Amino acid sequence: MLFKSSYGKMIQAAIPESVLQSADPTKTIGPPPGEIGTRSAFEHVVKKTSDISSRTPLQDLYGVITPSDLHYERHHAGVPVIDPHKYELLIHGMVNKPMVFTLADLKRFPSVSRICFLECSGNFRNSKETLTPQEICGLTSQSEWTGVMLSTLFREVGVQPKASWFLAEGGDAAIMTRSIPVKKAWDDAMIVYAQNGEAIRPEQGYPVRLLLPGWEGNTSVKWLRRLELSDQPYMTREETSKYTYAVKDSIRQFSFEMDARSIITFPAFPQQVAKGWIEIRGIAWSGWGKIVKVEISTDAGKTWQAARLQEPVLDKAHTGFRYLWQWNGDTTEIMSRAIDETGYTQPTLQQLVNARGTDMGGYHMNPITAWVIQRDGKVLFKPEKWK
Amino acid sequence: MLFKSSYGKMIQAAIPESVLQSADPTKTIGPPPGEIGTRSAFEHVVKKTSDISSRTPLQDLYGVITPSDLHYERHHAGVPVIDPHKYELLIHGMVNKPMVFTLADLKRFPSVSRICFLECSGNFRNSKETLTPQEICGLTSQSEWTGVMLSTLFREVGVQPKASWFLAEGGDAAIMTRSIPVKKAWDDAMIVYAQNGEAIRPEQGYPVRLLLPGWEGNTSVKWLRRLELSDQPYMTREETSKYTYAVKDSIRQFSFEMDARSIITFPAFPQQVAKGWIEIRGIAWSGWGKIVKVEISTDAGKTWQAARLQEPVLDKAHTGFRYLWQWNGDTTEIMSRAIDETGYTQPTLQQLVNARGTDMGGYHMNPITAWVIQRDGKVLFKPEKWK
Amino acid sequence: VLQDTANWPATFGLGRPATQAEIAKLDIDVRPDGKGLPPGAGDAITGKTIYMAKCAACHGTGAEPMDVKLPGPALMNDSAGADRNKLKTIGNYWPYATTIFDYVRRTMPYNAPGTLTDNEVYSLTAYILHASNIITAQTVMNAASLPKVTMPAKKLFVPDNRHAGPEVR
Amino acid sequence: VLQDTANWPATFGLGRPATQAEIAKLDIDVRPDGKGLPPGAGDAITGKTIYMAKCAACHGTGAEPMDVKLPGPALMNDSAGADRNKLKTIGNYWPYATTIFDYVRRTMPYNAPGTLTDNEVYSLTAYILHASNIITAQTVMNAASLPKVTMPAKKLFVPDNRHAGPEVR
Ligand code: HEC
Ligand code: HEC
Ligand SMILES: [Ca+2]
Ligand SMILES: [Ca+2]
Ligand SMILES: [Ca+2]
Ligand SMILES: [Ca+2]
Ligand SMILES: [Ca+2]
Ligand SMILES: [Ca+2]
Ligand SMILES: [Co+2]
Ligand SMILES: [Co+2]
Repeated sequence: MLFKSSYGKMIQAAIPESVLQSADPTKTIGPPPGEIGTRSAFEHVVKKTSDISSRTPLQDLYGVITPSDLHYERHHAGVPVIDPHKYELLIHGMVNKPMVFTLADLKRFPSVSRICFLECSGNFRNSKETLTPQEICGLTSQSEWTGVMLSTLFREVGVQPKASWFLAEGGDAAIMTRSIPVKKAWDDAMIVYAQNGEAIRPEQGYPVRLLLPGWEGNTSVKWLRRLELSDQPYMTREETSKYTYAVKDSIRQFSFEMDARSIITFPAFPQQVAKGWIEIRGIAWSGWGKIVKVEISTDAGKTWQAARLQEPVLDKAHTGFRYLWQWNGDTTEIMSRAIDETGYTQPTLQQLVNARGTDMGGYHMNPITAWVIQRDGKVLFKPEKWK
Repeated sequence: MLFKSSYGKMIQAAIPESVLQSADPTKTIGPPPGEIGTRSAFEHVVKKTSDISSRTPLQDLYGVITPSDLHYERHHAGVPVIDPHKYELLIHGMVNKPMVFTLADLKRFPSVSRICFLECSGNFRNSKETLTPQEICGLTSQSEWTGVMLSTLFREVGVQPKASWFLAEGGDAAIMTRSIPVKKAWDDAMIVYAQNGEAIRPEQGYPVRLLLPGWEGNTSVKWLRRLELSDQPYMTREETSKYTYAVKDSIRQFSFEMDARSIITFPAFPQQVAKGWIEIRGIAWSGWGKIVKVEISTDAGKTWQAARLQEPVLDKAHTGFRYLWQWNGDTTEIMSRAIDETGYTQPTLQQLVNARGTDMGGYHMNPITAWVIQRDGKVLFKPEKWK
Repeated sequence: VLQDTANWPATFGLGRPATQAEIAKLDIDVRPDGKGLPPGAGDAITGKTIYMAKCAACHGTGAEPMDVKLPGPALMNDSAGADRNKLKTIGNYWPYATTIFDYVRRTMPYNAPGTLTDNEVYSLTAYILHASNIITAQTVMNAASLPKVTMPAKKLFVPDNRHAGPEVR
Repeated sequence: VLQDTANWPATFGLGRPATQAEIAKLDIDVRPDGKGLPPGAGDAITGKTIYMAKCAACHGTGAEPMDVKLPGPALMNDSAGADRNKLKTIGNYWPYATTIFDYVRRTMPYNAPGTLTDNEVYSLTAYILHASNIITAQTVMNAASLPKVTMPAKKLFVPDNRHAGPEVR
């Protein structure tokens, strides 16, 4: 059956008739308190899947916490089943004491929680007008993560002064591996076992993953089983054949930080809006630090105004922004640009082309996203070609 | 079958053999990315239910966001099924323009998100040594809430100067009603439709609830259908027969704010710990504002040391605290006390008795919780009698 | 200040005016001053019959021993004399008689809320008040008389005297 | 600074020392300098037979037209000559030959990872390198020879030159 979403969009859905024809709720006793809460049968928010990933429905979310079961997924050999009672993390290589930690060991170390985003560096689609925020950049999500600082474990095993990189290895069928500079461990790397208040979900690395705040998602190796300290990178497939990109005549490698970016999630395709007051909403984030400003243009980039940021504004975190706008009913283009605490302003596609050449693409694309609002109120993505 | 939780506790569980005997995960391709994430089959964290409520498993959580499906429940006639497309909020009484808002209307107003706790004012159990944090005070949970400020709607309907109270009424089979001073609307009351990134869960008031940060949970009326402005309170059953308590020779009524409180969630019953370094962990909160300090005693209250607070410390929010302690193996008592920005220090039970008399109890109980650590490492709650 | 409304329009133009008819449909509350009480009337004698048929199964008749665990709380047994700290009932703990009408009409009987007529609710209220030794068996309860009933516990109720600051209260 | 470690003990006494045997079991990585390469050897001729049996179904033989959609990416067809921006293959895009050994051993064949012997992986690596016109059919790949293979794309790789600040790079 067809019905209207709470924003007014027509969507296809399968709600049981029994639910829709429910009796007057003031005259029917409902189910008693339960062991586990439920989701309303009227809500149909899901990830958009491909063979290798599934994307967070950014246009359907509120605030900045992504529900754990809507966190984007990218894996290379599916989601492994790992028994937490058999789980062990090995740390070895250029260390004084190679050690093995069980999950219970990891949970007993001094712990830290932080809210930060993860984003796949391949998070960019640009093909056609009928793309949703989810399709354009749904490979980013945010959680409150809890775990132990990697520096705490490195202190425990005694990392040797000459160790400059470490290999992080997963226990999935891809035995995923990435080389990470040791400096990130002293900065803010974490070994996390919890997400949004509970154990990490299997899709996000249960029982333990590496978390490198602000860095391309693939480096936060999931289902972590081993760390090896080394004096050089390992040049794994995921840091040579993948996660590298053409910059003019060279190939850029070890491009870790996610540059500042933002997206307007309302109004956005497939919404249809009416003339009058509209609160433009979206999220902005930067892998280099805090968002200090988000600017909005409602005239196709000619003029820009500051949006309101939702407190608390956190380091390397999705930050909500809002901008109150009165739409007069004429066709126009709306867009947002993020500015981070390093002074970086989210670029246009043309600025990226100027910096990287026309062969860029695939990874670390963060151009301003523009939405065209037509006279009928329909909102369409504005794809831009660059080669 | 019996097996060990990741903290070491023996618990009863029903994990399918197929999962436990899973093959080497590095040699088996797992399930591909999905529309909705899953929970590990090895995790068994649930709410503890009674006929009228279910309690958040505080001892099993990490960080300060409560997973939405583990949010505590207290309802008076079960969870109603409400069709969001038929949903309407009526605001009338002492207003210039009585109005009706659909859910889509509410979502179009300027929006706000905030992280804050909810707590039932009946959140206190004290009967025996074998109580978990969940049993002692699991009627508190925390979410990131999104909605519209009630002041925005009151501005829209034109609240009359003489209106000093409003009635909030739910659309469940209890048609729950509470009288609220209008001042709370100008302070920080919200009409919320989202929780932790998605639509509010049915158990928390889908599609719309009132949210009164810091106030006893019952006042944040769920499944909200109507607000009526008035020049006096309505003296509903929930503000006369319930949610009132003896204070010496009188009965205290309209006791809204939840006083500062804290609980150590690790180590706590039913944990067993070993000699050596222990990170004491817990949460602290106050309905009057921010937590500024949490103090820990490891010698039964003789001396107190400051715990570390997890940033960001938010207004009227569960705040994580941690304290590193070396346990020498002797029997002792550990306890925490919260101090909020108004200068209030969480009291002992005796201080509460002194202030309220021995007939107090049932509501707004926030005494310091003490855990006895026995020589064998077993941790027991320390119940205290007061009449 | 959670929102800066300086640049806001006078109205966002969302929502629609409520009609008197739709307000009347939902506006079922009753205040202590009697505002909200509907036409109709009832007395304790009629109320007792309804009570025995629709309420006693859960709340008891007021005659059984107190150690029988019933689905609903005791409403009036021993109430006027009982120790408030042991058993809170309408007679010893409820400050306003209007609350009985309001609560029973909106949510009782627990298993069939919204099924009582206004006259039935007046009669049940009269019965509970009478069984609690507050009114006589003959007193008719209606929109005029109910707000005038003075409840024994009324004088005990005081507004919260806690305030921001260090004091434990 | 996310944690103040001033009052921390020298060690928390958690975890246990790793034995050489358990390290060896997991330590399967291979570095560009050859560290981690196991004993054993293989050549392109042997590798071709294994490839046809275990890999070609997903990656193609290098002979089909490119418009057939296969489960795995093209590894070497046209690679040496192909435009890197149209088709990234081992011959035109991979900077280190050791990566082939490491990756294939840890995760291929996709549907049966961890089933290849070290000799098979050496042979497959030799075959892929030969089919990409990088080594001859006769060159034996082993722990000594593999790190010495120079990959055509090596010279193109540069470390990230972005840094904190306003510049778009
Ligand atoms: C099926 C069981 C059931 C029936 C039948 C029932 N009740 Fe109740 N009643 C309850 C329960 C359970 C509560 C407590 C509800 C709560 O706390 O939310 C209650 C609460 C009450 C209260 C409030 C008591 C207090 O101390 O706060 C009153 C008054 C009441 N009922 C009156 C009635 C009347 C009058 C009838 C008949 C018309 C009735 N009940 C029929 C179960 C029942
Ligand atoms: C059942 C299908 C399948 C089989 C059989 C298979 N592969 Fe793969 N192969 C894949 C897929 C799918 C990928 C991409 C995986 C990814 O990106 O995570 C891949 C990736 C690769 C890559 C990396 C390519 C690149 O450009 O990064 C190499 C090298 C490779 N396979 C070699 C082999 C070899 C050698 C064999 C045989 C021993 C083999 N594969 C068997 C499906 C297969
Ligand atoms: Ca793979
Ligand atoms: Ca009820
Ligand atoms: Ca107060
Ligand atoms: Ca009214
Ligand atoms: Ca190694
Ligand atoms: Ca860098
Ligand atoms: Co990625
Ligand atoms: Co409550």
